[in-house]
Amino acid sequence: MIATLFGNLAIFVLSLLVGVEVIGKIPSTLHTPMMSGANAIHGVVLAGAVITASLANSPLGYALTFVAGALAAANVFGGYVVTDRMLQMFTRRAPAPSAAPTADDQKDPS
Amino acid sequence: MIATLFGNLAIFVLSLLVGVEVIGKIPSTLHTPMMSGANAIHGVVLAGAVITASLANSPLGYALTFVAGALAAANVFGGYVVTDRMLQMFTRRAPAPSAAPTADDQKDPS
Amino acid sequence: MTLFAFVIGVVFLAAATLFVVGLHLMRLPSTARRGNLISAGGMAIAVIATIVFSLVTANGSWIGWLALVLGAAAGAAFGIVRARTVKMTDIPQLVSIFNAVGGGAAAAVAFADFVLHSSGLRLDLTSSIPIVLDVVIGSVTFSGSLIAAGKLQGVISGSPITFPGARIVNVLAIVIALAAGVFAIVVGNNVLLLVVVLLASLLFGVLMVLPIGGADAPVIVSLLNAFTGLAVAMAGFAINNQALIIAGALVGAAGTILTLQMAKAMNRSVLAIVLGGFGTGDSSSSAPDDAQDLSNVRELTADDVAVQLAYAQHVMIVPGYGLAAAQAQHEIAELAKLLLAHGIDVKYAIHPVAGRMPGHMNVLLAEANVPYEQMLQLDEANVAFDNCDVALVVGANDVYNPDARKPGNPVSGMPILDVDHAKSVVILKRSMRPGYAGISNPLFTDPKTGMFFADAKKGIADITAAVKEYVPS
Amino acid sequence: MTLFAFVIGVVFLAAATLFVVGLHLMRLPSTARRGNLISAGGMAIAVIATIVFSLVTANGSWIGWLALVLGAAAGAAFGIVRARTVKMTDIPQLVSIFNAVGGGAAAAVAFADFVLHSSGLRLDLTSSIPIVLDVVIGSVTFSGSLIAAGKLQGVISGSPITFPGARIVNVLAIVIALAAGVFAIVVGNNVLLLVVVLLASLLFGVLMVLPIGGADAPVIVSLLNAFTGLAVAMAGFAINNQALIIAGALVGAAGTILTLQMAKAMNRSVLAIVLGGFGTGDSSSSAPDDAQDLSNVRELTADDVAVQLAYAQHVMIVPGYGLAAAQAQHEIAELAKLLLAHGIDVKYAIHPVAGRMPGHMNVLLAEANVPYEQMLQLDEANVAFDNCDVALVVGANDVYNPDARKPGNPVSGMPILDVDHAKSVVILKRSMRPGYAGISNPLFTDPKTGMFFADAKKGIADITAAVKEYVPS
Ligand SMILES: NC(=O)c1ccc[n+]([C@@H]2O[C@H](COP(=O)([O-])OP(=O)(O)OC[C@H]3O[C@@H](n4cnc5c(N)ncnc54)[C@H](OP(=O)(O)O)[C@@H]3O)[C@@H](O)[C@H]2O)c1
Ligand SMILES: NC(=O)c1ccc[n+]([C@@H]2O[C@H](COP(=O)([O-])OP(=O)(O)OC[C@H]3O[C@@H](n4cnc5c(N)ncnc54)[C@H](OP(=O)(O)O)[C@@H]3O)[C@@H](O)[C@H]2O)c1
Repeated sequence: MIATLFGNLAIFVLSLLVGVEVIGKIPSTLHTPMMSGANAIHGVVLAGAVITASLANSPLGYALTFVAGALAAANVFGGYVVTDRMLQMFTRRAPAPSAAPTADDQKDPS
Repeated sequence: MIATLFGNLAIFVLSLLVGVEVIGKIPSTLHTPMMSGANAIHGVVLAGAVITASLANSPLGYALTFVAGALAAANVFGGYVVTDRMLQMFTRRAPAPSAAPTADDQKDPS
Repeated sequence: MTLFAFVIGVVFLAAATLFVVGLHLMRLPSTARRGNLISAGGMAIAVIATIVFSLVTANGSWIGWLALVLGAAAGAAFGIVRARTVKMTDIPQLVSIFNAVGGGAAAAVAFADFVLHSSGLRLDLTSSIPIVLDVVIGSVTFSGSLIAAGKLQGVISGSPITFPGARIVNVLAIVIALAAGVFAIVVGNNVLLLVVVLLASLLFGVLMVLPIGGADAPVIVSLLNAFTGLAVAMAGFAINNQALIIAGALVGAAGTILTLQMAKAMNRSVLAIVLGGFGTGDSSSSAPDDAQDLSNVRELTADDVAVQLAYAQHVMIVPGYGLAAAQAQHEIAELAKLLLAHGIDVKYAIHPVAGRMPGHMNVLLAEANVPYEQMLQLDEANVAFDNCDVALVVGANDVYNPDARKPGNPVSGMPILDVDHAKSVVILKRSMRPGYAGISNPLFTDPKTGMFFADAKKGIADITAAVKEYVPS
Repeated sequence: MTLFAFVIGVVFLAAATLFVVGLHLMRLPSTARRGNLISAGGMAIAVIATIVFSLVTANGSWIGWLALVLGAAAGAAFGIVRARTVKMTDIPQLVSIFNAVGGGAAAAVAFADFVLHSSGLRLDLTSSIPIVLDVVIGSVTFSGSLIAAGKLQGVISGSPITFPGARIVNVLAIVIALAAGVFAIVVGNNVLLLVVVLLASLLFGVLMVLPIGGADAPVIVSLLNAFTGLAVAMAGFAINNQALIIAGALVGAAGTILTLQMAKAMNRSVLAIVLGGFGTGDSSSSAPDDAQDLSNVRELTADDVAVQLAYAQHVMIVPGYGLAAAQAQHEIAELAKLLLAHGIDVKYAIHPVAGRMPGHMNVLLAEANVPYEQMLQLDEANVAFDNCDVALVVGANDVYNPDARKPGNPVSGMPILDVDHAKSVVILKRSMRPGYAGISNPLFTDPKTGMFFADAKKGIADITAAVKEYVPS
């Protein structure tokens, strides 16, 4: 019991340290997608909902499983999709159907 | 046994991740002291020598304890002292006993 | 621990590594998208490993699995549809909603674990403490994020909402939540106590966010994001799942750092925001249309602006909160394209806190297909203003207020765009009303400035139409 | 796990946090020293916690403790004295020696743990595998680092040492080490097998580093530094001590990243270095004093140089490997001070790989009390050269070779100092011999260049003496 707790605690503390260090100096340009991307990661609580499902044995348990599953799935799927949508806009190079003269856009690729 | 191994493995992997992330883009100015500073940290093997000492029960064990203690202590004490000596040079502001006209040094503090 | 559990644990470590690599890559625009995909890969691995583990080790009933599949399908559908269809101007509130559901899910997982053990012996402290912490944090973040989303959406008033005794109710709610929590831990198997914790925490979340001004909501959303991470980590402790602990702690710490960086870019203190301090009023409501002196102002028509633009060489567009509010990003991009097509050099000067949240203006313009290279950040833009013929400011006020260079006013010390270095300035907004900081901008009455009073969307469309007259294509 | 062990574990986590904070702070010159002290604090905590734990849980004999105290006292005395007295030019080899002893200690700890269990049952795989890995890595890093230190010190020839069949012996050594290691793991309690592992690994370490050129030694030292971290982490697995695992892994990973950054700053590939590839020859030995054409060269005396300096406004000093080799950092600092005292602006242009290892030149000049602000890094320096009257190059060759801008030679593409942008150039070295890259520098024969042939230490002293004539104080 206590050995497991220590292992989990060590994992927790070290993950906190990783979290602090992995965020470098982010340009404010990326603050919004970065926040959304971090948001998606805590959707991992979906794995928690899986455990809940495998243990549930009462109506209340089933109800909570449903709720946890729905909320967590919304977090994880919505989070990754919307982040990707935002970031894709940052990288794409005017592929839009607009009738704009792209030649002019290209002339300043600095 | 295996729970302990998992805990240790998780600690190992996460510490590797912290190690990778904690090194930002170091200016080459600091490469030498940084290397020396990292060097000092692995002197923590001194704690290993302590364990060795507490368990040793044979002449060979005592000899290894002595060797481990000597080598580890040289690493940890020497490493921190020499790193500090280097870094102190980077921060000090010409406090040396030299007869140099410090007024001229100060005039360009950009 | 079985060998099987060990293997699953190693898979979790692999997933964790992917999360870290993903976050690392998200630091740069060029690698950010790949980073997000790698992070999603880690997520898939973690969830699948947990499913395999649960199928092998627990013999749960099929009803549980059915409930999960139905719930997950519904949630996934909702999430994907909203993510795909959301307007880019509404991103902040959607992120807040996804954050709310994450916190809610974490609370539900912990609650279910508690219920499971409620009939038997009292729970071990190593389970009950994280469960209670998870329910508290998860519930606060659930209700708080929903309120923040409502404020950002405009469903709930953006101005601080307070009522007499609000502070007392607030303190009471958190005290009740904590007291019931301690009891729940001591007793160890009383579900009713946990329900009290849940309700009091939900109430606290609502009361915590209500008094915060709409403009500060982005920082609160980011902070609650970090909280959700911690709630998920607590859920991981409760059910002994390392994937949850690692990912939760990662987001908790990374989110905290991001919140601090964001607050710094906005020149705000996180503590002051949470305590509902200075300047929480939203611009539009706080300064009514009082008798503004228009005598010193040079008013322009769409036609006047079009002439200036058509004969300029270097144009700089300065988008502000008003552009986002009017959702005029497509109109401005079209105007820029028109000018570019006629050989006029057009760039955007983007202040870090222009828009509804930090970095949001870049997302909006990116949506309107503005190439990343045309968006100049503060420092680059300020170099370019010296060489700029016309600066076209749209719905902005504070981010270029020259008074920021003087001490003693609400924007003092805030880095600003040097719009006043441009040869001539056109400011498009609806009135002389001040912006978020509530102070007027001396540039409005500067001789080289012309004011064009209009709604951003309508005004830009008019300018575009007029420009077309001068530069027939 | 007892509650006591749990508490000790938590203390280890605190120590780990201090290590991380320390390393983090070491990224910037202004906070680096504090970072090192914080890291030392973490070290003290980790070691003291381990002592307390051992005293409480293990009833070891007093002989063991005595051996430890004697050993530690001797080691600490050696380390402190060497650290305090080492000349700054000799830092690289001292770091290498401290690295060697760290690796040796890790191997000794693992070895002792193996011996302890040798009389009884065979060791569990979770202990025997890390023990063998530790002995292999620790021994390689021990002998390898000592050889590297010898090369840096000049005790062992800096040029690559090879002999017929060296590669075969090398492969043989590592095969024997690994084979004996696998046997040792399988058998689980045979000390003799571990001795074979130890000896073969020591031999491999020697043979691995011998063929590496002296100039590449810094990268190898950094790489072996990372290896030692891994060896220490393995020792942690063997004796189940989390402080060792965390700190070891931290240094292993951080050291690897640092090695890659260092190699990149030197324009080298780590793999090429380890495999003993191109350009391992040390400058001084590889290019004998062959018939150099001196006809195009304008030779200067100390007096000529002094006149130029005394009547200049902006002087830039470009120190290179030769300055470090001659240990002339104090002389150059004195000359600079003399000039500064007479109102002449003097700066140092420091190339990332000037000196004996990256960043070493900065340490050397810092030792000679040169203020940090006077040391310009590559980019700053290149701006300043445009405005520079006299560039005084001391013992450098490659770091400003204009041929680097052309393709097809060993320095192609290396970023260089734009010494050729200065109004006039003085180069102080002993001869026309090329430097590390083995190619001549066209600037030697440029009309605006004057060569002053002398040993750096002596030559600078002569210049200083001559300058004093012109600017009497
Ligand atoms: N971005 C963030 O993350 C963030 C968060 C919190 C606080 N803030 C603060 O918000 C401010 C942002 O500065 P800013 O210059 O972008 O905005 P601002 O100073 O708040 O000014 C926005 C202006 O837009 C105009 N506007 C509103 N709706 C419009 C419409 N439909 N059409 C045309 N104009 C419209 C308003 O003037 P009219 O009413 O006259 O039209 C208003 O003065 C800063 O003080 C910043 O510190 C930013
Ligand atoms: N710093 C590092 O980490 C590192 C590591 C590996 C390789 N490298 C390589 O080393 C080179 C460094 O460039 P560099 O320009 O600093 O040095 P360099 O090109 O190697 O030239 C050094 C010069 O110093 C002169 N010298 C030697 N001893 C001297 C003394 N006592 N007095 C006066 N002059 C003396 C030598 O010329 P004389 O014999 O004519 O006096 C030699 O040409 C680069 O190619 C770099 O890639 C650097």
